[in-house]
Amino acid sequence: MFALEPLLETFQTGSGFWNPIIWVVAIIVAFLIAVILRGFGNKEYKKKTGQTQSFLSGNPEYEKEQMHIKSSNIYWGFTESLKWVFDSLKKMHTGNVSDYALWFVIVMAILFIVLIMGENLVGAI
Amino acid sequence: MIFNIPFIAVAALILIGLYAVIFKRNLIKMVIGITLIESGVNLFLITLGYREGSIAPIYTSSPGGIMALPVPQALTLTSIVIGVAVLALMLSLVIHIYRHYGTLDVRKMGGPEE
Amino acid sequence: MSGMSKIVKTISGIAFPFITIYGLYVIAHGHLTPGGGFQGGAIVASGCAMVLVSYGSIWIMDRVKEKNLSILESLGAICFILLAILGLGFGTVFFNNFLVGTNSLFGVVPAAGSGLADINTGGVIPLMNFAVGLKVIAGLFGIVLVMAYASRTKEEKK
Amino acid sequence: MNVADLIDLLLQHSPALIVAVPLLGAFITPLISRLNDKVRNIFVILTLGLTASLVFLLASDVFTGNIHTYIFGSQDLALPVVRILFEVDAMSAFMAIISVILSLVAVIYSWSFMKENTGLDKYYTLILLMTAGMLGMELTGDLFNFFVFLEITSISSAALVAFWTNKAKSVEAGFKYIVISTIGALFILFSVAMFYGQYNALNMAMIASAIQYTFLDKIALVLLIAALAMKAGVVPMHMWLPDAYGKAPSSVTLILVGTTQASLYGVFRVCFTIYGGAINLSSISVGWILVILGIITMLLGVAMAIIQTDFKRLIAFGAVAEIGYMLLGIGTGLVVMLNPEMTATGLAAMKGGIFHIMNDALDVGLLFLVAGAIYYATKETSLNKLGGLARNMKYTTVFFIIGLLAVSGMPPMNGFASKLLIYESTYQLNPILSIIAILSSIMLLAVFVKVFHSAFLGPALPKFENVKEVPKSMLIAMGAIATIIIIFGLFPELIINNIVEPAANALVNYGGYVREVIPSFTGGV
Repeated sequence: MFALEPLLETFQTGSGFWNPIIWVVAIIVAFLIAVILRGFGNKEYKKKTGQTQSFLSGNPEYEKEQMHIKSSNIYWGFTESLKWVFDSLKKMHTGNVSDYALWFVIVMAILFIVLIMGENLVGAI
Repeated sequence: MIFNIPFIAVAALILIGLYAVIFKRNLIKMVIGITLIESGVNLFLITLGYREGSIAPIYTSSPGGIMALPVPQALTLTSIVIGVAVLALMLSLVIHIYRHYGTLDVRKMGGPEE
Repeated sequence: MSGMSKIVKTISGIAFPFITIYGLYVIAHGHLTPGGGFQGGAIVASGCAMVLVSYGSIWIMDRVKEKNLSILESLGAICFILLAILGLGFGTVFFNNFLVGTNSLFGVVPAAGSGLADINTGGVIPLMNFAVGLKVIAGLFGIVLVMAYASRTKEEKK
Repeated sequence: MNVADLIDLLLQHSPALIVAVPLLGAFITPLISRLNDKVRNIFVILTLGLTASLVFLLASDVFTGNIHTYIFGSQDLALPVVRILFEVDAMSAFMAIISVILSLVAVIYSWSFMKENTGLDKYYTLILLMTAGMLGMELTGDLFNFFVFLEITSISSAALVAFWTNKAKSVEAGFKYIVISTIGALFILFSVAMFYGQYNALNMAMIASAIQYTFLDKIALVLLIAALAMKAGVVPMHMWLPDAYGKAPSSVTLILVGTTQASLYGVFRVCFTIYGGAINLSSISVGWILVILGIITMLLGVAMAIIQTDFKRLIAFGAVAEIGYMLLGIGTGLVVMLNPEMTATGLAAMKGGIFHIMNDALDVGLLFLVAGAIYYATKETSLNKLGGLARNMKYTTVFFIIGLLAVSGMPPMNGFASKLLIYESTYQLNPILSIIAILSSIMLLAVFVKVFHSAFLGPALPKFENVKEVPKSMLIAMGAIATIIIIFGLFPELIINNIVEPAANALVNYGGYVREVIPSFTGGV
C-alpha cells in the first residue's frame, strides 16, 4: 500500500541534487568513529581525581556566575569592529510608532518612484 | 471640475491623517490621525458610487431615475464597523499605556530596547 | 465616572426610551430602509452610553454586569453564524436565504417594481439584522462600560 | 447517505466551513468556559482539529489540480462575479495548511503555558477569531473580503499581543501593532477602491481579467505591495515585528508567524494573480523590487539579531531575516518569468520560496515555543542572565537544537532543502544574490549558536538549580513541530512534488485561476 521508493528518491534541484538519507548514513558513520575515538581516551580518564577539576594556569576557580560567558560578550570582536554598522542600525530602531509609519511612507515613495518613473525612464531609453 | 472636490478632500484627509500619525507625539492625536485616514478612504469609496443626479438606492417608494451605486456604500459601512472596533481597541490600549507610564507622550515612553 | 447633575439625569432618563425605540426601529426595518443591525445597535448603544455618562459608571456597574453583556454578544454572533449554517442545511449553500418564498415568517416575496414597503419580507436578512443588532448593542455598550470603569479617577476607586 | 457522499458534500462546502467552524467556535467558547476550564480547552482543541481535518480534506483534492470556488448565498452560479466567493487553488490550500497547523499547535501549547492567567475565555476566543481571519485571507477570492479578514486578524492579534496587560511593554507593543496594521489595511482598502472605480469589480479573478495596468493600477500596486509587505515584516518596515513577537505570549507569537505569512501570501497573490494580466515590463521591475527588499530584509534582520540579548526579540529578528528568503525566491521567479530560457530556474526559485514559507513557519515557530518554555520554567528572557539550562531541560534542549539547525539551513533539516533551491536558482540570476543569501544563513547559524551557548551551555547556575522540565502539553506541541521538521527534512522530494510544486504552478498559472470564475477568459499561460 505504501510505496517506499518515493521516500528514497533523490531530490533534484534543477542544477544539483540532494539526498538526505545518504547524508544521514554518513553522519551516523562519522558519529560511530567519534564514539570509538572517544572510547580510546576514556580508558585513561579517572573520576574524582585532579583530572576532572578545571585548571586555569594555577589561578583559583571563579564563581559559577562569572565563569559563564554572557551573551552580549559573544562575538565581541565582530560587533566591536563593525560598531558603526550596529550603532546606526540601533539608531534606526527607535521604538516609536511615528517612525514606523514614516518608514512606511518612505518605502511607499521609493516604490512609487521605481515603478512609475523607472518604467518611463526605461521606456525613454 | 466641481466633481473633483471630493477627491481633493480625500487626498487632504489622508495627508492630514498621515501627518498626525507621523509628527504628533500624543497618542490620542495619533489615534485621531488614523480615524482621519479612515474617513478619507471612506469618503473615497462613497464618492466612487456617486452618479450625477442620482437618488438614494432604496427600492421601495422610489420616484424613479438613476440610483447611486449601493456596493460602495455597503463597503463603506463595513469599513466603518471595522473602524469602530479598531478605535475601541486602540483607545483601550491607550488607557492601559497611560496607566503604566503616566503619560501619553511617545517620547517619554519606554523607548527602544537594546 | 461619577454621576452628573440632577437635570442631566432626568433629561437623559426621559430621552433614553425614545432613543432605544428609534434604534430598535432602525434594526427592525434594516431590510427596507437605510440602516440595519449595526446602525440601530449603535443608536441603542449610544443611548446606553448617555445614561452611563449621566449616571456614572459605578451606578451602572451595580446594575449591569459586563459578563452578562459579553454573553449576549456571543449569543448574537452565534445566532448570525447559525443562520448562515442553516442556509447550508435547509438551502443549498452557506448564507443561502432559505426563508424566501416559504410564505412563513419574513418569507413573503413582494411584488416586483417599486411600491410600499412590507416588513414581512426579506427572508433571513431581518433575522440576521436582529442578531447583529443584539451583538452590537451588547458589544458597544460593554466596550464603553469597561472603558469608563477603567478610566475612573483615583478618588472614585476608594 | 453513505460515507462517500458525506465526504463529497463536506468537500463541496469545506471552503465555507473552514472559516465558519472556528468563527462559531470562537463565540461558543465564552459560554462554555462558564462550565469548566478543561472542557473549554478540549472544545477549542476539537474545534481547531475539525478545522484542520476540513483543511486537509480540501487540500488533498486541490493538490490534484482542481480549483474550488464557493459562491456564498445562492445556488444559481450564473452571476459569480457580483457575489462574494471563495476561490481555493493549491497556493491557498498550502497556506491554509500552515495556518491551521500553527493554530492547533499553539492551542495545545497554551494548555499549560497560559494556565495561570485569568481571562482565558477571551484569549481562546481571540485565538479562534485570528485563525478564522487568517484562513479567510488565504481562501478568499474577493479583494474587499481579503481586507475584512485582514482586519479581523490584525484586531484580534493586536489584542492578543497586549494580552499581558500588566506588562507595560506588552501593551505598548500591542498599540504599535494595531496602529501599523490599521494604516496598512486602510491603504489596502484605498487600492481596492481604486480597482472598484476602474473595473466595477471586487473579485480578484474579474479584476485580473480586466486589468489594463493604467497609472491608477500602478499606484494601487505600490500601495498593496507596501502595505502587505509591512504586515509581513519586510525591512525597513519590520520594526513593529520584534516588538510584537518579543512581547506577546509565546503561543500567540506562533500564530503571529502565521499571520505575517498570510500577508506575504497577499503580496504574492497580488503580484502573480491580480497583476498577472499586466505581465510586461512590470513583472521584471516588481520582481527586482521583491528581490532587493528580500536582500535588505535578510541582511538587516540577521545583523540586528546578532546584537540582541533578549531571547524572543532575537528570534524575532531571525524571523525577519527568514522572510527575506521567501521574497528572494518568489522575486527571482517573477524576474525570470518571461524569459523562456530560464523557466526551469524560475520554477525552482518559486518552489524554494514557497517551500521556505512552510519551513520558516515551523522552524521559527519551534524556536519561539522553546523560548516560551524557558520563560515558563525560569521567568527570564534575558540571555545575559540565562545559562546551563541543558542540565535541567533535556527535551527542550533537543528541540532547540532541531530548531537551530533547521532555521539556519543545516542538513538534514527542512530549511536546507528550500534554501538549496533558492541558492541555486538565484545563482543563475545573479551570483551576488546567492552569496548574500548564503552569508546571511551562516550568520543566522552564528546567532543561534550564541543563543544555544548562553542559554543551554555553561556551568550550572545556582539560581536555576530547581528548574524543572516543562509540562507535557508544551512538550507535545514542541515535539509535534520537531517531528514535522525532521520528516520534511528527510523526505524533501516527497513534499516538494506533492505539495509545493502544485502551489508554485497555481501561482504562475493565473489564467486557470481566472477561468474558474470567467470561463470565457483566454489570457494566461
